Amino acid sequence: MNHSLVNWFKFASPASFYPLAGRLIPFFTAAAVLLLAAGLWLGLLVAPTDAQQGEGYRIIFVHVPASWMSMFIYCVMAFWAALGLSFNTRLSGMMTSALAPTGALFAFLSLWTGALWGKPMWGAWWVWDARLTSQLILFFLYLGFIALQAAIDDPRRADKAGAILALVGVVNVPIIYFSVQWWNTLHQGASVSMTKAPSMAHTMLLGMLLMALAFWAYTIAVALMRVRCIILERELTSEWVKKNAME
Amino acid sequence: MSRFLSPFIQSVRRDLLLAARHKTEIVTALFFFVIVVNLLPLGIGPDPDLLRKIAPGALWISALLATLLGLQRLFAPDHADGTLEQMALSPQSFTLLVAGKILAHWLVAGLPVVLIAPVLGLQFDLSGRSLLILTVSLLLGTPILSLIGAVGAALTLGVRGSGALLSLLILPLYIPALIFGAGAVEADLAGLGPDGHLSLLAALLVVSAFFAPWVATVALRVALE
Amino acid sequence: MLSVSHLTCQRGERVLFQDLSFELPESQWLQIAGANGAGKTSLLRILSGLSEPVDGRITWNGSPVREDREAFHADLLYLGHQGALKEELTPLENLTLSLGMEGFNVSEDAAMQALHQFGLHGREHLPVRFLSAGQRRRVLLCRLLLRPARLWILDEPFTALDVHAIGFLSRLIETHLREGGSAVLTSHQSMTLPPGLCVTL
Amino acid sequence: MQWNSLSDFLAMGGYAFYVWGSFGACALGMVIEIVILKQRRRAIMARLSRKELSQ
Repeated sequence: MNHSLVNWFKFASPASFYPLAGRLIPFFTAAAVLLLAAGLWLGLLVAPTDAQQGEGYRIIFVHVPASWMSMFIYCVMAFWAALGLSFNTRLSGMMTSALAPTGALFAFLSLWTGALWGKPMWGAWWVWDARLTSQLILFFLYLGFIALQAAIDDPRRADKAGAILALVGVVNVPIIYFSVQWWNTLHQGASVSMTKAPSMAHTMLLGMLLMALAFWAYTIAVALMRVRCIILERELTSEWVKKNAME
Repeated sequence: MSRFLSPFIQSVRRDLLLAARHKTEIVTALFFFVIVVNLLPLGIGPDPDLLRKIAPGALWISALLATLLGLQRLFAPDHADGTLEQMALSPQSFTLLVAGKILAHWLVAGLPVVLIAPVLGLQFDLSGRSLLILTVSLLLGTPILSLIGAVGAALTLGVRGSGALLSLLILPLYIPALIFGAGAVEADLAGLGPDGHLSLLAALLVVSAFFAPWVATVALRVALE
Repeated sequence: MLSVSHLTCQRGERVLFQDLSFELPESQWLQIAGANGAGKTSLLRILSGLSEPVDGRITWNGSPVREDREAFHADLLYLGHQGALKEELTPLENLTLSLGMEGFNVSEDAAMQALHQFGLHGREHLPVRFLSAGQRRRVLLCRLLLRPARLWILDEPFTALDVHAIGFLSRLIETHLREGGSAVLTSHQSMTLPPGLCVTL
Repeated sequence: MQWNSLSDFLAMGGYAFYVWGSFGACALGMVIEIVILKQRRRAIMARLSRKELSQ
């Protein structure tokens, strides 16, 4: 085993990751606050009114970043899950479960803001479009993951079962998306063309990007906070917790 | 080759023999399927045009629910009496034994549904051609339900409230099979031909037959720890 | 040879045993002693490769048991304290089917003979749910006669057996040891076996 | 700056309910998540100090 691998495994142990996470949280929190302020300022105050959608389009500044994050977080969970199953590191499972509630929150927010956007623009809270449907299913996958982990008492088993489910889910999401799209073209239901994005002004694009980065920093900060809680809960009896955790 | 397959065949034989000693369970699942299918016209109305339209979806969703009913008992009894442990300790491939159990589950829970579906299709006034396509889609699709369901059954084995949890985990994963299966008949009626849907369903079957027993085995080993 | 080094087992927040090491050479048997809840069954499940220890290594003839499972399981016969019998099937069906799934095709005659040796005349075709606890145990123990294995791991093998069956089983274990096999047992009964190794948890 | 007055800004060109409903839900969701996490941490710390005292 070479030196860098040893080093890596050192940080993969909960005891050494706990203080590292503690040092990273303020950094990501500050980043989230600054980016959020800049993104909101650009999105709500500076960006021009859209020619077709008026001011209603401003929902895009939370809707699109929330949707991106919900999908991205599931992929990150699958990454940790694969790592946990192949190297049997305890931290991976904790990271997977730390990310899930935030991912579920973003999936829910994406649906919620999507409905609020859809009502004034298409005249319906919900249409059976491929993206909306897959997003809803992604939300169900998050709920399933959280429910499965909550139902299993032994943390090691909960981690492994959750990891398997996350990997099965990540393989299935594209298949589900494809099948719903296929279904949609056959039925020619609500003809909503979301691909035809209004030619976006640079300020809009920049605003959206800043909001996405803000959500990203927020996710990292919150996930680190949660993983610290999970580490403490699981290792409450160990020596290092007694010595070091009570700052 | 036969030596390699013999544990698989023994596993199928054992589960079929056990099912034969529990005839009521098979009949209950089948009866559940028939009742759910028959409830739909009562809830929606007897308009033949409407019924013809919803028939594939109705039969497919009922098949999905009927499969779910049997899945909870796929591994649970073997887990409870310790025989699953013995299978996990077999010098033969545990995955093959699990695959055998899944096949047996389909033969007991899926195949009867496929066989009775054309009769129920008649109640929905489907044409002969639609009936044939529907039956083929169920024949290709119900094994997928057993295969993916086995992963869920293995993940929730011995867990509190496993029944409801199993539905929550598995039903979203059933969506592609439902769409391609029920869609085949509608595509045919729309003049597109059922081939596209049926070949996608077949592809889904091949992929899940390849991966699902293996994933279920990994999940079972986790559950046995 | 089964060799165990620095084994640690944890259930929930409680550590059951720590840094356990021993070796079990051929023709030897090992008794695992300990109070209720000390982790005897957990240890057996770890030795068989069913559970994973928190820490430590188990090797069989030099290779880790959870890596080449199938090779290890070919040498292993594990009887847990659960019945591992199907209530709906007869003893004969139970034996032939479960051994068949493990790749040992046992003829009905051989299975019948094993059942007779364990004193189960006339019960061969009765569903297992009609048998008493001791009789079920004996059906399970017939596997010792029918399935060749070099390492036996038996959890409380003498429970529910009468004097005759205990004697028969003890002789069976002795023969197994003489032929170069090895065995790991947990038991509360006083045993009539030749002296073996002992690990107390 | 796009807006002439605060009331203009709040009205969002007639889309106030939809726009503020979206932004509000996001803010609420994030604040609730953080509050829950803080409470969880406080509960763990309380458990830890109880342990400390009992020893």
